[in-house]
Amino acid sequence: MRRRSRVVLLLAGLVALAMTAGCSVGGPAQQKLTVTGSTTILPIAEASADMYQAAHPGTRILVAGVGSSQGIESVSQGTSDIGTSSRELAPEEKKLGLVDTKIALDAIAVIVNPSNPVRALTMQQAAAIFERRITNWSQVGGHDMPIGLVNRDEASGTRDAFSKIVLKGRDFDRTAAVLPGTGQVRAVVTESPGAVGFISLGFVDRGVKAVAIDRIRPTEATVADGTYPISRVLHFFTKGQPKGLAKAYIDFVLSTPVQDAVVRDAGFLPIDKALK
Amino acid sequence: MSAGSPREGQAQAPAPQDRGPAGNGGLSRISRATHLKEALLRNAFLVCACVAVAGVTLIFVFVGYQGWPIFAKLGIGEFLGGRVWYPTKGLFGILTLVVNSLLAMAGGLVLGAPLAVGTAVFLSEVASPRVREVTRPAVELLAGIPSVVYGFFGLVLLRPIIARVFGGLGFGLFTVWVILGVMIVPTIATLTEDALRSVPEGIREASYAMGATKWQTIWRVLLPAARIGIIDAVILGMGRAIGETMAVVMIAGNAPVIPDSIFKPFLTLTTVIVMDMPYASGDHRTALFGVAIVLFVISMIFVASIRVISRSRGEGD
Amino acid sequence: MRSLERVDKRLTNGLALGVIWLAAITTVAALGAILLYVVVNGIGSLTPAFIFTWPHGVNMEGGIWPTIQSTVYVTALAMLITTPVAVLAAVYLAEYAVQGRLVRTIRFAADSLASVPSIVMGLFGLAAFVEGAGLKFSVLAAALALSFLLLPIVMRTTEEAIRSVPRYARWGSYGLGATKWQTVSRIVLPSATPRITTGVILAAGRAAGETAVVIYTMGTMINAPLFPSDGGRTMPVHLMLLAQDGINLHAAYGTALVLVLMVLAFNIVARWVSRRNRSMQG
Amino acid sequence: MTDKLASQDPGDVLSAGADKFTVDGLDFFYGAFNALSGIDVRIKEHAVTAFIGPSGCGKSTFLRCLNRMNDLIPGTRCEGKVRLDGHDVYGPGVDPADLRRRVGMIFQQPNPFPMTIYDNVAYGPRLHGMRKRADLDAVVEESLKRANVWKEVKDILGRGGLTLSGGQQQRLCIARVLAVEPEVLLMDEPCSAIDPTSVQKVEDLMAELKDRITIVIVTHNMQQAARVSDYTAFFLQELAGEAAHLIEFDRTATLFTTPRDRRTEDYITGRFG
Repeated sequence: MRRRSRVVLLLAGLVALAMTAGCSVGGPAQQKLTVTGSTTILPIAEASADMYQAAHPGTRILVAGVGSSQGIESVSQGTSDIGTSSRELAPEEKKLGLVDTKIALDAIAVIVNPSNPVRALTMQQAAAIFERRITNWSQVGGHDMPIGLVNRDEASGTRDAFSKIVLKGRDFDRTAAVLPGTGQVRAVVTESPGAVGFISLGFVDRGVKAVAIDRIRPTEATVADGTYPISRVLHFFTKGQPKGLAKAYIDFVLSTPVQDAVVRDAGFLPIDKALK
Repeated sequence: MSAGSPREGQAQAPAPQDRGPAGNGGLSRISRATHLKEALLRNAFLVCACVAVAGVTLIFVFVGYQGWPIFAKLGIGEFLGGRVWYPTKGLFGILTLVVNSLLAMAGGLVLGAPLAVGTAVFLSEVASPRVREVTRPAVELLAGIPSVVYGFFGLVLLRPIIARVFGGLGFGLFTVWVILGVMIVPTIATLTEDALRSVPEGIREASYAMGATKWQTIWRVLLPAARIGIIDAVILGMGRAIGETMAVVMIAGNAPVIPDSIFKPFLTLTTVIVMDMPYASGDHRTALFGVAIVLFVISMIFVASIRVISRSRGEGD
Repeated sequence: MRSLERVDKRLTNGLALGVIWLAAITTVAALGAILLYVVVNGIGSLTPAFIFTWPHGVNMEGGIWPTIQSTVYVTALAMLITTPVAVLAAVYLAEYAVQGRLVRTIRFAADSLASVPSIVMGLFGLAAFVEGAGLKFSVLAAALALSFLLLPIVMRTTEEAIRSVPRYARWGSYGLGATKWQTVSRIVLPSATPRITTGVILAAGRAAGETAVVIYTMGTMINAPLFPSDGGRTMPVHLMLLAQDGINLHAAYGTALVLVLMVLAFNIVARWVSRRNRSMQG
Repeated sequence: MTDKLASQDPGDVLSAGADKFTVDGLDFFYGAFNALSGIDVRIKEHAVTAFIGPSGCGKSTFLRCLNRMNDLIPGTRCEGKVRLDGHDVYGPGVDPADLRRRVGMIFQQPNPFPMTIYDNVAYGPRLHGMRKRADLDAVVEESLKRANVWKEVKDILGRGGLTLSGGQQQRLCIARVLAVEPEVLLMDEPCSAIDPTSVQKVEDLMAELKDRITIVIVTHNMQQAARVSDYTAFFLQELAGEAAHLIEFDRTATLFTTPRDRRTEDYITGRFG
């Protein structure tokens, strides 16, 4: 019957469109590298992967941001070649025989709304705020306004580092908002006068104000010389010494053009300046 | 060949069976081929129809298999009744999440149901054909908008407004109620409109004939007559609201506690899955599948209750 | 007393109708607000480059082509899997089924499938297809999971389309000695096809906008799938990740607009098919 | 009303003719409700038999028993003997499709298929395997002529069947049935929804078809029954909720001039119904 054939035609057309479009772009891959891990490092890994693939056609680097723990687990199990992590290895993870390559430095800034007069906090005050032992800005020299806590999701390396450095492993307040991304934290703090959160220094923009910790304001200089207390190292883990495509890719990430462009662009500090 | 002349001289039309005008002997038995073909087709269609049953069973089997250990480990009472959800500490009580999901759904209904029924009444009773020609596609389009777009809209426009107007971060039950309320309108409105349209025209005329105003007709005659259909629609809306994930996760704030105000962050059965799934493992992952089982059972309860209500009306299929 | 009572009655009538008008206006306004917001903010990023190039750079600047291809691919594959089964199932329910326990079970199962939260369907896809059947993150796994979500939708619209074929059209065919399948295939399905097509297209719109089911079955890796075994990130998932990240809102608005335009297109084509059918039927 | 009958020669002795349908002790049930009970009737071959009676007396239901169309209505049951040319129509293994091909049916509401006029008429032959264009053309033309509608549609065969007038549509449906060369033509109040000129044309074509096809027509219009039929059966449902019965069956002339049963007389003289 004429009409029924038209329906089949329509559906077949849809698939054909998808198939042909596919051929024009993705070519067959010779060498494949999988890089999984921290959502914080995801931007760096993806951007450098794109640059590397552009420079070395025929290689395919698949990057996934599933969280530091997942990254460490999958590289130790071999389901991915490089595991990226924005936190140090947990004691039991040290036994997995992973080789650490440090690729960048991340300083975590405590941010408040620009209208909030508070400019500095001690480490203890910051901890007390995020554990909800302090609930009103007036208790730290601000207006009489309830504190709106903004936390990151449990998979976030930034949250993990903040918890270790500032809270010394104690629990975050459980009534805090849990947001899945840096940008959301920044947006919420920008729009809510009483909000407080923490993001990588690189992402601080005019919409928020970074607070000094123990009287040290977070700047490239204070992070580079190690005086700013809340900072962490970003790691690429490999099973044994990196070799082949993995080594080539890691060296590429450590190269100056990538460090200056990609790492800085992602809001982090190039590794070569600080630890040389 | 003049019209109607007898056909004696006519060549026999070549039909498969021999059919002279006098009719052949006995009634032909069903030929084995057609009987077999019809039976084969009938069973093939039956198999396709049973794919739906297979689907539900498969969901129970696979989701159940993955989620069952948490029930075994904690026991249904502890899992459903436990107040604290703290995976990193091995605490998997989902009572908080259940309560939050119900609160979110209830608020969504309080906002959405009247809006939906009002829109449905408007479409079937009040709107002029020209206006209806515009409004109905709008409702259908509202149904077409992906829930992730609702969530995104809520996150970047609604949340900041609520934060500024009501203080706080903008996350919370109120924000979710607004978005859920709008999302379930199409579901409830289309079904309610069908229910209203299935009310026989005569009933309206009878009511008007007795001098009733349009509103009296709607309130005293039409809505009661379509009562069962509307209840079904609302229950389906509830199912949609409690099952919503993408729109809720962006604006709920995801704090694993029962919020002490409607402007404080909270976590629900659906949002805990989408937040934790990427990194959950071991018992935590099993618990998330356990939550999925609970959600599946809740949605089945809603469907069953619709069936019971419609059967109580004695309405045959 | 009599006139007061009449005024009061007319007053409440006017008031009530006003509230009803308000409800309808609010609903349409909500749609307007969402569409307006998405268009106003998204139109800026709607450049050919945005559509046809790949995302690159730290915060996924650049285009969203692979996500468009992933979306079209998984939607088409899901429809190819669902439609035949759903149509034939509907033929069974509308034409062959005899009222009884079996039919009631099938209807209950179909209704249950229709009300399964998409997040549960996503986990089911993960457990059954990605891990169970070992398909890993792939368009096929996503299409299979989506097809269970779409089955009841297409089944319902098809059954309604079949039931809307007037009974006397069927009896005309039976009266000529047609078998059941001859009647269904030559009379019922052809005249129900326009409405079935409308149902299929609307279901495709639902599939294209699905996030929870696809994220656990196709993964989130940016990839232009070629074979059903390839993974990929669809537009809704891309929008979710962009929104979660919150950095590149420019791309998020663009993706939201393209997604809404795609769903709008599905709706318009569906409406055009059903209107064309109504004029042809006459 | 009576002078109309006089013109028909009462003494015309129709050839005894064989019995096309013999119906003995037929009972029909909608679920538990016994709609028809104890129907015994002989439908003569190559003659027009009319079923008359007040609306709702089961005459259409009985008509549908003859070609088992009631099988399509779930929950119905038919008992007793219905024989076509001596063969039990409800016998085991009887192919209802073949039965319905040989016992065609015209419905009250004209129901052409949503196809062209040509395809409507060609539908039947195509069902039963006719493929060649030439054969189809011949059958289509032949059937449309026998249905007394050829002149009005011969130049617009490509147009949709539904675009015709009600009367033309009904004759198109008749042509469609004739295309499968039925031996019996059941007509369920064929003229109640069509214009007078078409009614005349349908009655004319019935007169012509009669010599080769057995016709059974259900009508609540007694003048029509008297005009077109050779035999008439009078059905009646005396009490609501009770089964309907066949009150009287005889030659049309006899039944309308000297009805045996009082209830028949009351009905045909218009005292009720």
